[in-house]
Amino acid sequence: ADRIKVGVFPSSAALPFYVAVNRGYFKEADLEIEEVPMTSHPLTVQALVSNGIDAAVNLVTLEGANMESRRPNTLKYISLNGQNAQHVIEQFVVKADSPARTLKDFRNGFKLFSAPGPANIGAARAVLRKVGLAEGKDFTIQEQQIGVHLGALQSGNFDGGYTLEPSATIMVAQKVGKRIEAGVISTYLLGNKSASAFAAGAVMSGRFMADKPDVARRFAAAWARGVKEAQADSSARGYLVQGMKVPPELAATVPLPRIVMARDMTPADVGDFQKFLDIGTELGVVKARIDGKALVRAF
Amino acid sequence: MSTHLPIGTAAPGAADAGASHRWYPKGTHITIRGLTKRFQDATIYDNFDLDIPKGKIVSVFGPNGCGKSTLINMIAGILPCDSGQILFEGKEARETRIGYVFQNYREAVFPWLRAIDNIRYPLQYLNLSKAQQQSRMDRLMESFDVKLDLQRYPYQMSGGQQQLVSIMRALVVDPEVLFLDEPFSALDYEMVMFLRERLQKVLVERRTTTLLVSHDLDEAVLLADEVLLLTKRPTRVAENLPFDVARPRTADTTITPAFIATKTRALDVFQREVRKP
Amino acid sequence: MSTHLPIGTAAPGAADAGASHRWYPKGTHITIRGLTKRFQDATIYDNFDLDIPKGKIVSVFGPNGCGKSTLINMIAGILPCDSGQILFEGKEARETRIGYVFQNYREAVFPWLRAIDNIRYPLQYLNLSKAQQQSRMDRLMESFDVKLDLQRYPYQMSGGQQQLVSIMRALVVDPEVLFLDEPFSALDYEMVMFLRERLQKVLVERRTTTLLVSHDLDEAVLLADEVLLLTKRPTRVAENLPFDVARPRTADTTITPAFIATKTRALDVFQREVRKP
Amino acid sequence: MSLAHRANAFGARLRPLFGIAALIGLWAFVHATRAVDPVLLPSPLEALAAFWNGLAHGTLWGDFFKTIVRTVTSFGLALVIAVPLGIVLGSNEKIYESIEFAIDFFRSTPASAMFPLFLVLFGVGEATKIAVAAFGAALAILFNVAYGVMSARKQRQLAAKVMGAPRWRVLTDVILLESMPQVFVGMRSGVSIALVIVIVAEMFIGSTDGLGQRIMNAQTIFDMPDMYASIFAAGLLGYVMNLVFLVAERRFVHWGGK
Amino acid sequence: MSLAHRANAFGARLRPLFGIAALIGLWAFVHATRAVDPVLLPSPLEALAAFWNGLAHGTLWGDFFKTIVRTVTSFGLALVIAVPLGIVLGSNEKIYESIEFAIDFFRSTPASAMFPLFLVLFGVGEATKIAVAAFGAALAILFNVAYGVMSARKQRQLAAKVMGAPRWRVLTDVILLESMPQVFVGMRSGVSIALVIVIVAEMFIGSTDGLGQRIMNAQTIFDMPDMYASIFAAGLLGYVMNLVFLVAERRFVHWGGK
Ligand SMILES: Nc1ncnc2c1ncn2[C@@H]1O[C@H](COP(=O)(O)OP(=O)(O)OP(=O)(O)O)[C@@H](O)[C@H]1O
Ligand SMILES: Nc1ncnc2c1ncn2[C@@H]1O[C@H](COP(=O)(O)OP(=O)(O)OP(=O)(O)O)[C@@H](O)[C@H]1O
Ligand SMILES: [Mg+2]
Ligand SMILES: [Mg+2]
Repeated sequence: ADRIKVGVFPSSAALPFYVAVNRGYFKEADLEIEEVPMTSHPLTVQALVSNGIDAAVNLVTLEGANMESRRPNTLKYISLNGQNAQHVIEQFVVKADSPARTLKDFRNGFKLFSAPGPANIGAARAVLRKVGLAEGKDFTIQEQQIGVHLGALQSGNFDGGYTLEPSATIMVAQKVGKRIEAGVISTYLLGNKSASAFAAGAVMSGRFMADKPDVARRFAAAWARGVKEAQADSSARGYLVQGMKVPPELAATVPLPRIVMARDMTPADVGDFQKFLDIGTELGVVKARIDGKALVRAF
Repeated sequence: MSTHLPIGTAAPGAADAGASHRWYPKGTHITIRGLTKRFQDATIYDNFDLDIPKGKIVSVFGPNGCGKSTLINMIAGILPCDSGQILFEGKEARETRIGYVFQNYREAVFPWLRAIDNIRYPLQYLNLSKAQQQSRMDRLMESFDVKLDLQRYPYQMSGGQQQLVSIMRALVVDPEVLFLDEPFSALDYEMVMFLRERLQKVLVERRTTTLLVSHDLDEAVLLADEVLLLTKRPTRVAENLPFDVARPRTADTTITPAFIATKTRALDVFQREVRKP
Repeated sequence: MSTHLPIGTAAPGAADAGASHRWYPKGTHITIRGLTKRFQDATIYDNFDLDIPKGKIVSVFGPNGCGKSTLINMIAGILPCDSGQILFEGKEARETRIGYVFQNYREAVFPWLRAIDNIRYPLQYLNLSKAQQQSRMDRLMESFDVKLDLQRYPYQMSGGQQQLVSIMRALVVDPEVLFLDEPFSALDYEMVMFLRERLQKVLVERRTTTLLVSHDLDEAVLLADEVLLLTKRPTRVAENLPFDVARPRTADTTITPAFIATKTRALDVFQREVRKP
Repeated sequence: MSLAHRANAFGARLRPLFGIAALIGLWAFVHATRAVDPVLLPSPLEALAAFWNGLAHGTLWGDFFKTIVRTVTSFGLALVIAVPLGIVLGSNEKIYESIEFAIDFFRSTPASAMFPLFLVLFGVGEATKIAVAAFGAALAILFNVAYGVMSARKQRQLAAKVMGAPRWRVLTDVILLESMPQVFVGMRSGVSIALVIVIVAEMFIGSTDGLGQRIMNAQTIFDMPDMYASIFAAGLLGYVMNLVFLVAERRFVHWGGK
Repeated sequence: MSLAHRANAFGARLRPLFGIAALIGLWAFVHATRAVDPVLLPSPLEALAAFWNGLAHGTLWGDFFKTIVRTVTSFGLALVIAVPLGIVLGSNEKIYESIEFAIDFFRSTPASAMFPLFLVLFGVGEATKIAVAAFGAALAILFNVAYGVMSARKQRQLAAKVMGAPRWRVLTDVILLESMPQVFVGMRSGVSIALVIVIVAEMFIGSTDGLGQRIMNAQTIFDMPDMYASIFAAGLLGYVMNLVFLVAERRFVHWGGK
């Protein structure tokens, strides 16, 4: 069997991977998978560059784009994870007992935290600006590690924040917080509630695809099967429990993104993706404007 | 004083009639009773008694390792004893003004202070005004007339110079009790002669109770009012020789019959004790 | 040997005719030429010359702080000199088997080794077999016949006992050159007597070049083939008194006219030098 | 007397327990007063229960063991490299001065900032975690050993030199022993640092096991009892490893302070 | 002679530069051989340029300054608390033994694992960063000072006692000075640890400035020259702070090793 090292960042978007592993899709494709756990996206990028891994099941697109612009042909996305109001990932939350009902209620020095990284805080700021709020006057925002978001709400240090799944689900389940609005990137930045914000996706390293095109193709095919199952079969969610240590009672409710294989992208998707990348460039997260079509590879 | 009378200790026969409630002879400054000290396996003192007279110079002469330094440390209150009592006219060591020239003089001076500050150091615990402190220092400097550069740090001095600093530090407080543990061992001939003369004068004048350890028998006898001869371990008092020739005693004293007699006697006792198996 | 002849140094007059190429007298073991040593501001030695004869005992007598320990340290090669040369029959200090009893004996023994291992320590650098090493140790133990418990660690010993260990450590290697810096300062009367006798015997027998620093003039003269009198700083040789009375010398020697003459002379010179302003 | 002595010795043995008791007492107090929301700070009992369950029925022991292995490995590596190097550097002030910059530089740089560099050098596997922890521990040991050697008193070294000891024997026989107390400080600092870095590496460099990863996971899913149980395990491990050196030092450096 | 002496002294002054030079040389070599992908490891020149630009035209100086202020504050706090406490604890072995557990426990627990607790206690503002760094530094200082006090030689303490010094004066006049070298080790460890924790806190506790946040951001957007420039700034800061203590020690502990 051909060995392939796959970076996995524990998030719900890794579900297709767990499905493919547990249901033997990779084995059927004669692939021997070595799972390399990743704790951050920069780490994933770094591992791709230095050949520590051949592929990664989820990588933030802005990071990938940024690396492509600095070092072309480092990686290509084989599938993209779209998020919006239905496929919830990013969202604003507030304390459970907060009077705030909509984003517009974030007034009078509303204290917000944000998921870490320039992309997240940049997006949060841009959304709030679109809503018509002024930073400093209406709200303040500060990065916090996802791990402390619940504590930040609970201890009263913050009124609300911009967080990601599965943190929000756990907050709601623990009755510490409540959702205000999800899918804000699509709604406010892409300008269409049902547009997909392709914030992450599965990648393969450029060198891997060049050196072992056949292995890469088989991996992509097995991955596509996993993607399909993950979205069609709700029993597949059970794999999240062991894979990313989500509490079993929450596994069923953790939202999944809309995962689209590169070959299945519609023209609207292509446009949304480009728009999303351009926002990244605007935020200064991506070094130079990059063509979305060049960043994906269809198998 | 009698408040410290320990119950169950027999009054020694030497106690004079006029003060039969005393369990130590009159004129005693330091009383040691039932002192016991062990180091791991070795017993140094076992039920040791001693009276050190007030205002006298007692020379201690004994073989290496018999426990002279140990004894002084226990009297000075810096080494605990296993049992027994040590009293200063009914006081505690802490309440007494003590001067101590350590045998290990190099390790007892403070290397972070200049020699002059080392000497001045103990003065601050005497409740003296700045002016009084200074006058003590001046008096000391005058009486020693040292040609030594006291602005140096101890580690910049020779062994003998450090020892001299140590002696001056012990004397500056005008101690009630002075312990001299081989205080001249590193000093040159001239300095030893000078100090013998000076110390006699000062100590007798001020009636300082002094315990002098010396391995130089001439010196031990010359300076002493009493020569205390110790045995090997477990240590006892082999003999306590009084030597009350008039002072000042000089090199000439060493050829007087009284001196020679005492010295010979001391040597006899010492050698007998040391050569015991 | 003459390879070490320094250019520009005048041959001293004392060099005998048969070896006019020598710049030191015949029978010299250690030659010191133009030695200069400063500590910060203070000049200790300035262009100091000295010849130490081979196989003899030289006593060094001088005031505190004149630089006796400093001199020995420079000869032993553990203190750099500012300029000048020190040669061991044309060799280096490193190539010579040296025994050294430090004035600061407490800090020179190894507290992590038992006394016996401290004494044995230098043997390993002598290229001896294990059996030879043991026989050296046995011979030493025998000739010292110590009643001391050598299984103790130094910090469990009295000052005198530590000094004795230090002396034994210096002697065990059967040194070519022996430095004794106030080696008996903490030893008891009996031990001093014993060591004076023993050392004379051993050193003369083995023709060990010895430098003895002592502030006890009796001792310095008694043991010496030559008494070296030093001045105050900057240090010069005030006088070099030979003393060649037959050995063994005992307490009886100290009442011979030769001894008294030498001692008196030494004292005169010493006091004259010390009292110079 | 002997009885009192024994009771005393027993008390001395138990003394560290007072410290633990005080700490847990404080924790229980804070919890009881609800000064901190119980969701964020569980009671000591909950944490202890999580600890116990984790050990008895769960995977805590496996993670614990992994962390121990990594810590010991990296500390051993650090020791082997840093002690000899520290002695050599310390005894050669010129060389030390010229590399002091590097030592102080890296000592003052967080291990997590070094991760990218080590990832580049050692890849994303086990090697990086061990290497970066060994590096951090080695710096601490090196720093302490070199310092101890530099500030060791000179008299005994000179004595050894006079006795004919070659330079390297002076190093091993005298300088090393003279600076032993400082070497032990270095080892105790080193073992704590190795543990800290291993845990941080387990947190931030991909890992599927180890206490660090456990802390991180527990934090992500807000399982506070398990998080504190893991932290407690880490601290306990650190204490025990320190204790080993403490006891070793008491035994070995019998001459200390005398 | 005086000239040679001066040249020598000059060489000694420059010696630390050799260390920097060697480090940068190695870096340049690795970069030149492309052993590491240049996108991950920029050339020293690029990093230097980023450093320089950041200082001259950019925001590096602001972040640098923020980190300095935080480090100095937390270190100062740690010093004020830990030195007296260390002396007291060190001179009282019984108390020390009972809190040793806590000291070793927390020394062996990563600061980042402590963040949640400190966030709960001190909120998300500046206070947490300073508190957690001060805590870490205080532990290191405490550990070293107490150790120094405990293993200080006894002779001089006894001498002071005989001279009538009360217990607390023995502490300040003798024990403290006797253990000065170890106190300096503690301070140097402490200042490095304070810096490390401040940077880690800036990385992981919400922060809008400081070198840590800068490193983190640069890493996220793969601006490696800026990342290394920031790391370099942190290391340099650490070195300089260590240097201050090094020089202070040379001046102050003039009797060391003698
Ligand atoms: N810490 C210790 N542990 C074990 N034994 C000790 C310790 N300190 C001293 N001793 C022993 O106690 C005895 C007495 O020691 P002390 O220093 O009082 O002798 P001393 O009479 O002053 O001898 P010296 O004339 O050599 O100075 C010695 O035999 C020594 O071995
Ligand atoms: N490290 C130093 N710094 C400055 N001066 C020093 C240093 N070491 C020694 N000295 C000075 O050098 C001189 C000689 O010292 P040395 O120890 O050789 O004297 P000594 O002749 O052995 O005296 P003693 O009989 O007291 O042992 C002394 O005056 C001393 O002050
Ligand atoms: Mg003694
Ligand atoms: Mg001397």
